[in-house]
Amino acid sequence: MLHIKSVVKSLGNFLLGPLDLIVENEILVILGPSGSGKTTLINVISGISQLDSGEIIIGNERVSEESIENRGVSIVFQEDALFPHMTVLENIKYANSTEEDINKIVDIFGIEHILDRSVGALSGGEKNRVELARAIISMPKILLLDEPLSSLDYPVRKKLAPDLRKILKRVKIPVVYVTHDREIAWEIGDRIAIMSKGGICQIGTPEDVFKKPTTIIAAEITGESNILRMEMKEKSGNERVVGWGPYNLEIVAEQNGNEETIHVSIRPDDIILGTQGGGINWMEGEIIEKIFKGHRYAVELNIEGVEENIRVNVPLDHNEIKNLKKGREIWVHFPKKSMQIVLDN
Amino acid sequence: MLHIKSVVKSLGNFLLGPLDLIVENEILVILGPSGSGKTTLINVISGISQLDSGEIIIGNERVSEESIENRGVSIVFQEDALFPHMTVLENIKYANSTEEDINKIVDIFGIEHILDRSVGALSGGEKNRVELARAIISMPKILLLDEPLSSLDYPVRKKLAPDLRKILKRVKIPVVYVTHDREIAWEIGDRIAIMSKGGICQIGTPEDVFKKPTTIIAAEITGESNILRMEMKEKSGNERVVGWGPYNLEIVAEQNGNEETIHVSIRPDDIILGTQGGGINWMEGEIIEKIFKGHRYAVELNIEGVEENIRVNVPLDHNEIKNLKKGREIWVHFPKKSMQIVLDN
Amino acid sequence: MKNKISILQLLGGILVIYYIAPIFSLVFWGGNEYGRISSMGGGISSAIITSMSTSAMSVVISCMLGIPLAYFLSRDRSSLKDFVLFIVFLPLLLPPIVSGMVLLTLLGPGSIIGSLAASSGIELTQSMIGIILAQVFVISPFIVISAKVGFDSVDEKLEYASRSLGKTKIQTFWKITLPLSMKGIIAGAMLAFARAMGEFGATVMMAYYPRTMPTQIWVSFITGGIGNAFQMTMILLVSSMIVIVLIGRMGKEIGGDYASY
Amino acid sequence: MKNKISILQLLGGILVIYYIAPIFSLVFWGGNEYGRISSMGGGISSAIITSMSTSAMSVVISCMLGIPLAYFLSRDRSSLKDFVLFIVFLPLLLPPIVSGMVLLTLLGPGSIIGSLAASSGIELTQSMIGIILAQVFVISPFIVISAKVGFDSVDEKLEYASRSLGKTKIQTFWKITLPLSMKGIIAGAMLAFARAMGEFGATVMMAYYPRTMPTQIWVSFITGGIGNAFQMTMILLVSSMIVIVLIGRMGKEIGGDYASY
Repeated sequence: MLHIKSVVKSLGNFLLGPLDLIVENEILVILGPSGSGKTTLINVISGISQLDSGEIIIGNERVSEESIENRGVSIVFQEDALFPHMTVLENIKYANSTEEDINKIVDIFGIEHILDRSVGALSGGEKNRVELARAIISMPKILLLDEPLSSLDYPVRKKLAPDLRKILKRVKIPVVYVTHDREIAWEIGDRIAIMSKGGICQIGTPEDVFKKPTTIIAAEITGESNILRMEMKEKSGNERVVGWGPYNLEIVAEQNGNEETIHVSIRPDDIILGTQGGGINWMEGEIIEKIFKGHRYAVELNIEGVEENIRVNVPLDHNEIKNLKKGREIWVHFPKKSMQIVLDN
Repeated sequence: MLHIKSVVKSLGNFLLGPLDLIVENEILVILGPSGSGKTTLINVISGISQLDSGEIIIGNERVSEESIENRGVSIVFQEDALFPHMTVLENIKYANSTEEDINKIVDIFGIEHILDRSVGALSGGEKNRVELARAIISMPKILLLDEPLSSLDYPVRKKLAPDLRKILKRVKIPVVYVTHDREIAWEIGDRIAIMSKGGICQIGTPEDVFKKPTTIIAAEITGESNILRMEMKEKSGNERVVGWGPYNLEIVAEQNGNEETIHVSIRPDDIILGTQGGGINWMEGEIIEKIFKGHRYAVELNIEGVEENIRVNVPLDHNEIKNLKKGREIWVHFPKKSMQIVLDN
Repeated sequence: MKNKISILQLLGGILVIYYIAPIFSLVFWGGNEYGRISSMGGGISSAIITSMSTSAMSVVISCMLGIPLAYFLSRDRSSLKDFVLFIVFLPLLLPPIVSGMVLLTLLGPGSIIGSLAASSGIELTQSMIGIILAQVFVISPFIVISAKVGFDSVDEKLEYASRSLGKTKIQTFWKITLPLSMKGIIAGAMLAFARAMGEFGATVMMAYYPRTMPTQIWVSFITGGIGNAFQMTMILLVSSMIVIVLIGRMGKEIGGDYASY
Repeated sequence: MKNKISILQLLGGILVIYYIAPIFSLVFWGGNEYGRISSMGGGISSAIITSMSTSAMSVVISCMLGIPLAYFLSRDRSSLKDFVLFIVFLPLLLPPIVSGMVLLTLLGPGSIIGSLAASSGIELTQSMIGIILAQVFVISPFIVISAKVGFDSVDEKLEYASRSLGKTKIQTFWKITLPLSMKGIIAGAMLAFARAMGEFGATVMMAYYPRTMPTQIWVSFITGGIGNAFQMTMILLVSSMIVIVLIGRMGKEIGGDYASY
């Protein structure tokens, strides 16, 4: 178990924390844009950087003052950190390990055939496996992964991610996995923590953070999203009426957005277009543009009097797909449950 | 107009061509994996590399023997190639250009406010605009773009792509745009040429190459795809019956796959799951895994007796989504028009 | 563990002290044994003038010949390049006294070139020309190498971009490549100037007269000991240190450190 | 345009020829004027022994003192580092003759340290020790700098990885950092050895006796001209060239070129 208590670390202009976090026997993905402090967090947990204040507890020990080698953490870095003057086997044996452990790990990772190779002769994916094997065989109490797949090409990365999750679940070590790539986050994480500007603004299962982002940054980093500025018009319980000028939208408020102007997030996939509409959360808009995007068309809509255009994803097999042309007026539906009030930070 | 005739260029083990290609007044995107020869193609068109054989015609002139400065091409490179010892304005003025042209270009690109800045003080997106402005103001007969957005962060890249297309359409110069990123390809290209192993294996509109990839590589680079090995069972006209053992699938053959064993590509988005099925192209399968992927669930299916698992994307709002659990038997439909015979190369 | 690190620090510290102590010691010596310092009057200023003028000339000649060579070494991709690079390193690693000897066999009074020059009234040894010939041999590799490093640091993409904007190779060299390598070249030239000012072995063999500052120090020393050579040494020491500081600043400005030289 | 490039090639070519011609000329001189070459018998072998043994000793001492300093310079992030780096460059850029002078004021017969040593029976000048003291001052910066470059090239991530696998700082240094920097350090040591063999200015001031190879060449030359110094020069030239070739190979193997030194 990893317990981070009120941790603060300043680096020039950047401030990490105050941060509290508990990682049980699970894979926690820290998802955040570059510059949000993900690597700094890894560094303070591992002891590469010293804390300004707060406490880090690994297992049952306070390790905040310990040096790297005494913390019981293993790190897998973003770029390859295999020892280039050793073979694969020598790298794995570097941490004092028994013959038995080595055989077991070699088996889990399927790297028997490359044990005698020099590190330089490995492919990107192989390097990754060996590095992970080396990190795991040292029996750390916690495993820190700093975007270990990011140096791989996109297709390779996509292929490796599910395997990586299987292995990580199999070794049963608490894992902190840092990335800016949401596709990887969905694939790997038991829970996902959204990091932004040195703090964690949301934490939950992949489904939760995708469906109910609580901040603008969480909405943006978990997927394309329309972030729409609206007026707050009515409140009752957790029901809200929001909207622009004459247009009203009913939504469910999961959190307080008490100001008069709020931001509402809705995914382009969740907005529905129809040739006929009307009723709650339906309004008319004009198609500004339709762009082919591979698995779908991206349609940009303008609703009269609304400043921001609205992006809608339309599946390729939509009935009306041929008629969705620039300039056409069409009905737009914003499903109540797909909208979230998101906070500035 | 750019006309590439039987161009051949060898580089060590790599062979580009023989290649024929005509680029009219359009944006042609060359989409290919790294190592497919995209940059080599840019280099031979621009004169950075010399041809082994063949001809390059730009406008009406054969330029194969000309040096870079006499070909009438402008290149925008993958990484920033602005002159660091000059301001933005000096960079733009570097090509002999009139006051009038400069004002026009500055206006199109919206870079008036940064003209006096030094290059080092620009953001990635600004650098990109300035470089493009500099390339366009020299009035090239053809504009070569070598993954100009690839150095930008993913969100910035996504935002810039539509603007880039608008500008490129506005200046009306034939454009060759090289990338490995299909998202960018859909967004930018009038036509897309799929490049693989030094050759162009398919060329067509974005919709065409996405919906009807002709080779395995084209199927993979244009999107996730199930590439399934099947037996050829019956032919009549362009109708085919293919399948595995007892299972039959009817498909339409757009091209010859005359061998006994063929590859069929189908997108995970196009496969349909149902609680009841039967009839043509329906069969039963077992759910092996369901993974949350943000906008959708990825379901992996096994059909008894079929070696490869089949990946299906299921939208988040699918009726049965809660019941799609590991181990469940479910009906699977392969729509006739969504399947393509793809060739080895 | 703490203890072991301290031993390492001690070893490193000894070396640092060994580098500075002698320099302080010279200054201290001058203060202490003021009476033993003898002035050499005219000898000093003529040695300074000889050293300054020959060194400046050598740097100019080395730049004229060395910069084109550096550009070739930076841009050529043939195997010839490796061979030429090897040759450039010869004078750099040759003992100065050997450099002097080999130059003498080529240009000395007994040699074909030496006698031909002498018959046209040009003295290749025991003359300013002799000093310059020795200095160019010894210092020009520094200029070649720092200019090469400078040219190497200019991304070829920038040159291609310039040419795709319609400029010729030559225009591109003057407007892009050279300006972007300039700081490296200047730093190299300053380093070379300092070396030329201090060069002793090769120079003294080619030209015992006219006396450069190092030769003057040597002669003063063997004829009258430390006191006799003190003034000249102080002047050369101070001027060397000024150049070191300047190069250091330069190095910081161009983002490198001394280790690039 | 073609023409302009040819002029540049010509200028560069002149320099390349100026680097090799003297070396061929020495060999040619030897073949031609065989009669004027005089053998110095015992003088040669004793100079070789003196040079080899002092140079080897200087390299060993420089490594012992210089490698810890280099590690400090590579890993330290304080402002002290810049200052120490400046000091390391002092002896590197000081004219050799000035180095000799400043060392004499610190260690010479009249100095405090020199007299103290002499009273314990140790001669710091005119002795092997004197030669080594001069050589260490001149060559150790090369070792410090190449070791620093070597240490710099070792990604700190590798050290963190090693420590996260449970190894201490010291274990990490011996198992990761040092092995990965070894080639750079060896190349630096070879370079330093070559410099020590050829060092003249500082050595000759600290110790006219026992004679090193460069001193022997100098003495032979002033007493008997080129012919008298020919044999020793050839030996020193050949051994220098061997070292250059070895460093060149080394450089290729470690992926750099000469310009890193």
